[in-house]
Amino acid sequence: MVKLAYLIPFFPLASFTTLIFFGKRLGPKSALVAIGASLLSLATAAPFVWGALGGETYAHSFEWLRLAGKPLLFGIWIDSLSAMMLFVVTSVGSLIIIYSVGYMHHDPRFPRFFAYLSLFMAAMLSLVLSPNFVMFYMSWELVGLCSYLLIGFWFEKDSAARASKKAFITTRIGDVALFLGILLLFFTTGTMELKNLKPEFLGAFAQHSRALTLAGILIFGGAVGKSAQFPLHVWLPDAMEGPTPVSALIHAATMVAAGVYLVARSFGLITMFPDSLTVIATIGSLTAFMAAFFGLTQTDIKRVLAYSTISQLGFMIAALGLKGYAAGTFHLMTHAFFKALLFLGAGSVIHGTGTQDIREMGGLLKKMPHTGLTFLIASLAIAGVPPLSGFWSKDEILVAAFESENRIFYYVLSATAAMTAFYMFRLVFLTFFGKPRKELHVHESPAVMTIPLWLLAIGSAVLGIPGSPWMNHFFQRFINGSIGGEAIEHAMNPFVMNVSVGLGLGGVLLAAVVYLLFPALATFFGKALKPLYLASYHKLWLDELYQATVIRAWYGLGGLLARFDLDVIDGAVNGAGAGTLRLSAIKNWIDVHIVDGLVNEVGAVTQAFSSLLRRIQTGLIQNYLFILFLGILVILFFEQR
Amino acid sequence: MPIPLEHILIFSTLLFSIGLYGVLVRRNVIGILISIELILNAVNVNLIAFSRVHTLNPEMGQVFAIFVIALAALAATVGLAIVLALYRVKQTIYADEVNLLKW
Amino acid sequence: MDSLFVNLKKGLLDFLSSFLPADFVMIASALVSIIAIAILGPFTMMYLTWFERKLISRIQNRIGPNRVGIFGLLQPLADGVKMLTKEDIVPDGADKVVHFLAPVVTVIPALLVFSVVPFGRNMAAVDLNVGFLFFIAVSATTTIAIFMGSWASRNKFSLLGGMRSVAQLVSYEVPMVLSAVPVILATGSLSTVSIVEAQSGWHGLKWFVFTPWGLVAFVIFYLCGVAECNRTPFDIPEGESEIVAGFHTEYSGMKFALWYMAEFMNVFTISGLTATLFLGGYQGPFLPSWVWFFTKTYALVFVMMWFRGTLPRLRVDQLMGLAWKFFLPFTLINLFVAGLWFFLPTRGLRVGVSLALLAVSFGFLVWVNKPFVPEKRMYEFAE
Amino acid sequence: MLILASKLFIYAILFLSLVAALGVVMLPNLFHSALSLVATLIGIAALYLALQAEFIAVVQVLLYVGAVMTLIIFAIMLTHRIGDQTVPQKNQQSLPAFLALAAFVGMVSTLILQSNWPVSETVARVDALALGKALLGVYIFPFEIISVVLIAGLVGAVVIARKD
Repeated sequence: MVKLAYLIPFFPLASFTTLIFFGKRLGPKSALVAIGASLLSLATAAPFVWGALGGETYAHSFEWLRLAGKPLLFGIWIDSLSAMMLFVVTSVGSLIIIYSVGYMHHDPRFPRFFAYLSLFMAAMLSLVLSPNFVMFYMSWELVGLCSYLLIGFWFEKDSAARASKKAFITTRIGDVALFLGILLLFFTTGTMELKNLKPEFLGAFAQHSRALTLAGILIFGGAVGKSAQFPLHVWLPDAMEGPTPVSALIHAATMVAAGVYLVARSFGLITMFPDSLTVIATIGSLTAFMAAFFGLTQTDIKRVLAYSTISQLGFMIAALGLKGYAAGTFHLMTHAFFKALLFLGAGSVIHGTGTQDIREMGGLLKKMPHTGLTFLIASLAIAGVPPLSGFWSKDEILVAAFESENRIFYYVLSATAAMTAFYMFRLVFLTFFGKPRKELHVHESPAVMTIPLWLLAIGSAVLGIPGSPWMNHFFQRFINGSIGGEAIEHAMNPFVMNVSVGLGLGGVLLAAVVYLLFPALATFFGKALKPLYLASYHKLWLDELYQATVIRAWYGLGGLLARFDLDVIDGAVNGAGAGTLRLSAIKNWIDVHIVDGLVNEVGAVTQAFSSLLRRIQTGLIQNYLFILFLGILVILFFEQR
Repeated sequence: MPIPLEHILIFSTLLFSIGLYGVLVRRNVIGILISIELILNAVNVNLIAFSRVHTLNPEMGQVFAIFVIALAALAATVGLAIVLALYRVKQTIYADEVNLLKW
Repeated sequence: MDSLFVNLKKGLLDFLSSFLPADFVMIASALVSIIAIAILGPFTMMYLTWFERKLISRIQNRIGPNRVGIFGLLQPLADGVKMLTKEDIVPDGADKVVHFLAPVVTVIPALLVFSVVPFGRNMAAVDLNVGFLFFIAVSATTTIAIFMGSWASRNKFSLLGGMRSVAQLVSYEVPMVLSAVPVILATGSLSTVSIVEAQSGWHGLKWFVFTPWGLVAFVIFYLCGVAECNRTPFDIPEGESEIVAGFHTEYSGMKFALWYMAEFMNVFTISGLTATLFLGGYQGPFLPSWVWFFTKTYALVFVMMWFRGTLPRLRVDQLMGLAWKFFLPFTLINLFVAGLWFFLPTRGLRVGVSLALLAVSFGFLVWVNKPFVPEKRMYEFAE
Repeated sequence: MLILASKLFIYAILFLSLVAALGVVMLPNLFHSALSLVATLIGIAALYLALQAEFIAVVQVLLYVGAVMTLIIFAIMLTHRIGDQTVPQKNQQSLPAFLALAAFVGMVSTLILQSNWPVSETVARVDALALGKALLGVYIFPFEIISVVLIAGLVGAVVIARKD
């Protein structure tokens, strides 16, 4: 039974190999292969998820290699956390793949797209299933590769090619940190097993607390890269150059959540040595706040969503940093659904209108009722309006922040929640309400796209219920079965709940006032708060800052080296050359009159000899070989005595 | 082992020398390839015979003999492809008629 | 009854050991097996020719040999006499030595492979622990003999036949070995006796052919075996209507008989090996083991002859395509399926997954190998 | 008695293999020398059998005789002039090569006979199972490299031999 779990990532992998070799031949049918594979994965994963709901844990592993006496294992490990991820990845993934059939309909590299999506599914599933850091890191790099391939899927576009490179290189920085963290962990404790990241195991290594704290922070560095946390968040907005289903699947629902998953997995390590907790909570809330701030003014529909994603990921990270294990993972699940839905809705809008600029849209709700309604549901969910899923999970996080030692996290996150509601409804009102601002040939997307939208909408609406008091916090008890360290227990907090509802609705109302009732207010605010507006619009000039510091520094270093080459070395060479020229002019006379006579004589003698010696150079390979052999013979002869 | 190791080693030396003689003397390129097979076989005989040297584990020799056999098959394939290409360029398969490297 | 032959040999050796030293008894023991095989081989060949002629006649609505002995049973003897007294012709330009050696060399592997075939319980002449590989390796040397014969004859048709035959043998060897690998996977041994013993469950009926991968491997292995013996429908190396008689065009008399003998012994041993690998060898209920073995083997031989009476000859490209584009990938998939079979935990799952995978890949391969047939034939110069 | 006979038998095999190997390099007709190589290879396979390495012996026959020799003979048959007795089959350095090799054999043989070999009297029997475990266990890395090299060689052979 346990071994059956190996099939879960196998199906997409098989689909990938089939499509990469026979994709051209299959043509449009290749989508069926990918859909079938992901549905099979879903079906195979279902019993495991069901078993995990019942409190079971599945584990199996086998030895892959043995290097220097240490076995490197492959295997599977399914506890409640990975079961949740399995559920999210297979269900959201399947829906998005189905959706892509409609979205990528006219693309000439249609089969290739599904091949990559399948490869991504395989990598992501094996990441979720991996029982140790070896397999985890391999899958981690593989999802990064898929992200790179898919962002640059339309590599003819210069911006897409550059975005893919940017994403790859930026996440690489985090990956290096992760790799170093894994190695540090391994050399300190000698384990790669994820299940060993528990106080019971790590307690024996208390004397290495500094190394382990550093390992925790380095591992978190991997999450910073992959989950687009400050200061490595800059790749995610640019990653929107990829096709929208990719943004939904990889850059909203699953891959970027892998960083959160990683932090949740190493929760035991982090809480054991709590210095890292502060770092994590700070970076998480900072990212959440900052990205929400950026989201306020963006005009590209996908970029708003991208910043929203970064912000929500910051929420999860902050929750984990505040020991809110259940809160962070719960938000991870609900966010996967509503954010995927938002992206797919945005994709549908882009598909229907042909533009991404929200200033050109407006009043789309009538022409695209399915898209508009589902988008609205998702926006309500993310804004934290009860009883949709986002409310319950965000509320959990706020409670965790409220109960932590430092109240500042609570204030920052609450402000972020309000901003989230505001910018989401800014997006909704600008896109779907009001009057059309430009003549666009709008049409509703086909059923193959709207049906996944509705399924995801149902998911975003109801998936909060298991974590709510109505079901007696079932989800929290379930997920805490996989916990590695000690997390805080939090009760319901009516104060926090009321404040969060108030903030959410307030944000919505404010957006309605500004963008629906008095559109003039928007420009007024833009002028009145010009520095803030510019700061948000230009994303705090962080990209420029990186350009000016890190990238410039590298360029500068390169320039310096080039300058050194040109000036010092070349100068020396040139000076030497000039000097030589002058000298040689003098020597020339000596040469021609005195030396040449001598040389010519020597040359004649050499020619005479070499015309004899060149006969050795026969060009016949067997002669060479024979002489080689004679040499060996001579060596042998002298060695023997 | 029924016969002493030394005899087998001398046998393989002889085999090697005969193969080398073929490589040095044969004019036909395919003949040279055939002789190379003899040399490789001499190596294999040694590998198998050394299996009984005390300090080594017994699989080692056989495993490497398998590797050598695989590489010999490869060498034959690539060698014949080169012969084919050579024939196409120079219209000959005699090694001493090919002296493109000559001074 | 089961160990009739074993006991016969044992009795003989007991008798010998009463007055011979132990060393000689060992040699005698080997000699007994060798002599038994040396008699069985040619005898099999003689009566397989008779069997084939009778069978083909029945298929073609004739009677077949019926003049010499009852049912023509003495016909092979008469043929033998005829072969022996025939003039031995060696072509003028032929390489005389090689021309003579080729038929002799071809019989040696054909006889050698008999040594690892388990004819019954304790009736394998040698239980080599690499028996199966030995069989494959030794029968692979047949190519050299065919080369020798075809080259030495100095005849275009011979050379063509030889080339075709070698291309075919080399191609079909690959899927043949690969299709047998699942069996070895299941047994964990290369010894033919262990392979048979591994199928001893269910009162001797737990044959590998009763599993999905076993069935596929059996069909492929058997068809490759048919091709390895150069028999119809894979008999392009000796296609009468195309290249006279292929590599043995220039042979007559006893040398021709040797070629013929090698071919029929190969038919017998390949069928025997197929039975050993997939049909449980000598395993079976009620009857003595050797009866079971010969029954299965002759049933397979019968199918081969049935092929000959029924199927037309393949074209060269079809032949190669079948081996490389169909059998080879399918055996690889089958190997994978067999691996899954031992990996999956429950019986229902095993059967379901294996059947599904095999069916899907079979359909896929058929689809990929679909011959190109233009929907409408266009004649450029026809008005 | 039997041991003596088996020893004699092995020496006979060695001797015949050497004679056949000489045939490989001496016979003027390339086809004959290829056949002679087949004889040598089978002799060596018999030697492996005597050294208790059945698996290698069988692989030797399967791969060398079955595959490599088939390939080589195939190539020989595609070349003309092989039966032509007027074309010399040896180049001029045959005598010096012979002398040098004789010296080589003399030196190496004395080295072999003078050395002390730490050998055991019994040969460990390595069956196919142990060999497979070793191949996919301790030696997995060389094994993978060989696979890569084989593929590279395959592609290379196709590229070189293709008419372009």
